[in-house]
Amino acid sequence: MSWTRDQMAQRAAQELHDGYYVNLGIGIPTLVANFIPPGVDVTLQSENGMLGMGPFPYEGEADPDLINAGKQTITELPTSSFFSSADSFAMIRGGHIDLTILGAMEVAENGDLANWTIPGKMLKGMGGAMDLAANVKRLIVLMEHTSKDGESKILQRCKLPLTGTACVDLIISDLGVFECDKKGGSGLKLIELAPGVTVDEVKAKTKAAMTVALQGSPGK
Amino acid sequence: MSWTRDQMAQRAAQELHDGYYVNLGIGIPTLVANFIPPGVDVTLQSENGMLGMGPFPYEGEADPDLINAGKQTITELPTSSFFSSADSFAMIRGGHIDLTILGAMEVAENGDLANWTIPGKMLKGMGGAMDLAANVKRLIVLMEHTSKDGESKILQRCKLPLTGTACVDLIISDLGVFECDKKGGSGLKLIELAPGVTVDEVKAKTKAAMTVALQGSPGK
Amino acid sequence: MSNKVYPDAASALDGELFDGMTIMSGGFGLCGNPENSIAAIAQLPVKGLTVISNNCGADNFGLWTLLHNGQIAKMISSYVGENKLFEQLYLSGKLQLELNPQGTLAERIRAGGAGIPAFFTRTGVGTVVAEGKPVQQFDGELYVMERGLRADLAIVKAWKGDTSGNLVFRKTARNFNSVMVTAAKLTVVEVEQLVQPGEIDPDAVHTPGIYVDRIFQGSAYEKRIERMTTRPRQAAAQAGGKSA
Amino acid sequence: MSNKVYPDAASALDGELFDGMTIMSGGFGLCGNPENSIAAIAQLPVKGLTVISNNCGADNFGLWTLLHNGQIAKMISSYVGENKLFEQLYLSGKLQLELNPQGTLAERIRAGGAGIPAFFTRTGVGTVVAEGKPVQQFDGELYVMERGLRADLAIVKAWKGDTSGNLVFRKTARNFNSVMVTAAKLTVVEVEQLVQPGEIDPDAVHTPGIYVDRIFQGSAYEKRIERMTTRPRQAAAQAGGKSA
Repeated sequence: MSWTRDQMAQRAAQELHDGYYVNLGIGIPTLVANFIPPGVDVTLQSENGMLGMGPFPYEGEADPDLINAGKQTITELPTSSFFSSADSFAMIRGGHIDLTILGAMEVAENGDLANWTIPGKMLKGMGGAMDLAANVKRLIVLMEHTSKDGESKILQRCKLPLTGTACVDLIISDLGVFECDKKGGSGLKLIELAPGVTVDEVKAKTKAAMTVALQGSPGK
Repeated sequence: MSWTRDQMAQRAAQELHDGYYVNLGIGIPTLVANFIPPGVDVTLQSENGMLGMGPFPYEGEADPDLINAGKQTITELPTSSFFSSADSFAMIRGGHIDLTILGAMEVAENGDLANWTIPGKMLKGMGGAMDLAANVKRLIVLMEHTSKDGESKILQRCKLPLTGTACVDLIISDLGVFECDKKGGSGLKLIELAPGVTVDEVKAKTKAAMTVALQGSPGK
Repeated sequence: MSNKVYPDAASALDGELFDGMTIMSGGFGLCGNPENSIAAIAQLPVKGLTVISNNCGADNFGLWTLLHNGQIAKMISSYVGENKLFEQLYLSGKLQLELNPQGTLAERIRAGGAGIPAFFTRTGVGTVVAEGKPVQQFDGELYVMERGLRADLAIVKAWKGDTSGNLVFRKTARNFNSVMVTAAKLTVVEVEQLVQPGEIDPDAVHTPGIYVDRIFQGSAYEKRIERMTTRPRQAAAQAGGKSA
Repeated sequence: MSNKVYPDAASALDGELFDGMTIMSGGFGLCGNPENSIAAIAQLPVKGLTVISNNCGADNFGLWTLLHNGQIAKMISSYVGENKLFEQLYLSGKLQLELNPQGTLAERIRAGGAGIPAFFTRTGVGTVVAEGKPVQQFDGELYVMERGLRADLAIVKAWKGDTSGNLVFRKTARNFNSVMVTAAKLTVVEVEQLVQPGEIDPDAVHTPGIYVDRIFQGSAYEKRIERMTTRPRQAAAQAGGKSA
């Protein structure tokens, strides 16, 4: 069965804790904001210079001076503040952000992350991804388990140019949830399965060393 | 005869140019602000976090949140801005200040400056003096020519711990005005005498190599 | 009395451009772009430019116009996606590109303006970004040394500025503008509102006037939105209040 | 809903102090001092402190009280003049002192908060400040490497703060406060006015709430003036309008 994109985002939202300052990457991670649990107060940082991101504006109320790092129009909240790009990345580099949730092209069992370029194929640039990968206290990757060609995006070692080394703490894919061993050596630990997904299916679709340590009941 | 402190400050004020951003040290340099020539627009920086220092407040209007680097109460101007100590010294270190006028205990003919400590005798600290000495575009020393004991404060080489090396462009003392050769080698150049002061008197009171190249009429 | 005020971009930039120069251009995407200054440069014959800017405009807009004119020889950026012309020129070897992590780019400019020739950061260690750069260990962790960046000219967009150069930016249009304004030999600032001294609270100044060499009130701002994203009014009562 | 608001200094600091810890304390001279937090620490038995502060108070005021209590083992400062007790303790070997150029001190703290373990500066090259530190040449000039600074606790004074921790400072009372608030494991901020979210313009925030762990409204501020300097009213018409 596996999780839909919304279900993946909902599962990721369970990793948010009250009082957290969080930076959400573009793509599926952006959806996480829709599933913040009630009573959990989370402040969203946007690396182009804002803390306390509000929802999208109502139609007709978009402000061109108020966008997020994905260049979408957004709004401010009573707790918002604005600052420069240098101050924004001083905040990120200084380790003040509790959690970042990013998309990925490849993740390795040692926590290496590749999500910014495909040599000869895609020219975009790393934007703020390398800064987030190297400096945020906790990094969760939220991505489809396999590529469009059905290839595992979770590998023993990344093949694409890296965004960061030993930086991924947790992977949430459409098939389940995996802890990375950033210290290296012990590989991935499968801790949760999406409903209807079997350990054998995960193993077949994952090109990395993996131990199974399912916690409690399977994913909702 | 030599110059009084006010006359020294007035002579130093002739080094101010329209549009300059200037940092004045404590002591005699502070007096320079009283002699800014008419029509010359100078903005004073205070390294504790202010640009656009105004005059002292009227009696009864002092604000404890508004002081200069000498901890004196001051006022703001319509062009003033406030910033942090880090931003203030980013401004200084980045070479954005046009001119600083500082006091000194010793200056050497190569432009070395000592003005922050006398080992075993005076414990104060360098404050912002080293930052100003190393990074401001032009540095003028404004000081009495000799110590209270009558010793020359202008030397071939400083004996006291340095504030900065090869940083002094011009010395204005009560006896005259001197250019330093920061590249080293050619010593001081006496370019102006206070009224009634002779070259011989200056030479007798100066323990440094000196050439004489008096410019125009003697100082007023 | 020194005067920083110019009537428009053309006069503020007059005589200051030369082939092969390095220009910093503020903005993030199309937000907070110095639209007037970019348009003025596009009208001039200057070429071989190295442009330092987080992005390089978008199709038909912003720095894209200088790219389209063949005026840019090299970009120093963090993200150049969504720009087909850029990709074409780069892949055909007509454009050089130096990609920096966004925070490293911002800090390199801040360092350039603050008299810091080099600093160490964790960002990029173990990636292509660190190749050829000194890597050093501090307290058991590896850091790469990055150099300060300066430019011949910075073109910057602020919201409000007074005639002495004090600037205030608006919302996320501040971005790289308030950093670049500190790091160039000549700084040309365009504002939406040029006001008199005293109209900006000294505690609310984002950029002190010392950093501004020339200032003019810009005109005809387009402020194009790259990704208009809205929510319908009927969703107001939903839980989506946190979505962004 | 997380809560950062505490009733006073004693409760905000409760259980967080330990012997031998490092504390950053905001202020320049007696301007912008965290008076309430200093007074609370003076009431506690903690000792062996390393205090990072530009100065160390003045006779009978500010950090002087901790010095007088024998609670401080080491100061990291730029200027400690006008403090006889300090000189006495230092010369008798009861107090360690590390003097930093003021701008280097400010930048070291800024670096500590910004994840930069080391940076290069011209300041102090060729002086005792550079002794024992790496000196390196960049573009023909010598620079000394300085390290980032962090602390276990920062005590900070702002003018206004909201319950989410957004801060605004007032005039020159900002000084080291808005830098230190970024560079400690725990940050305790006292404000003269504690307000609700929405009462501070997001463009006018000096310190975003992320840097503030605990906040309280201080009381009984003395705000002593070290050097009262005024001009008589009849001087108003004189040319001294530029004096400072």
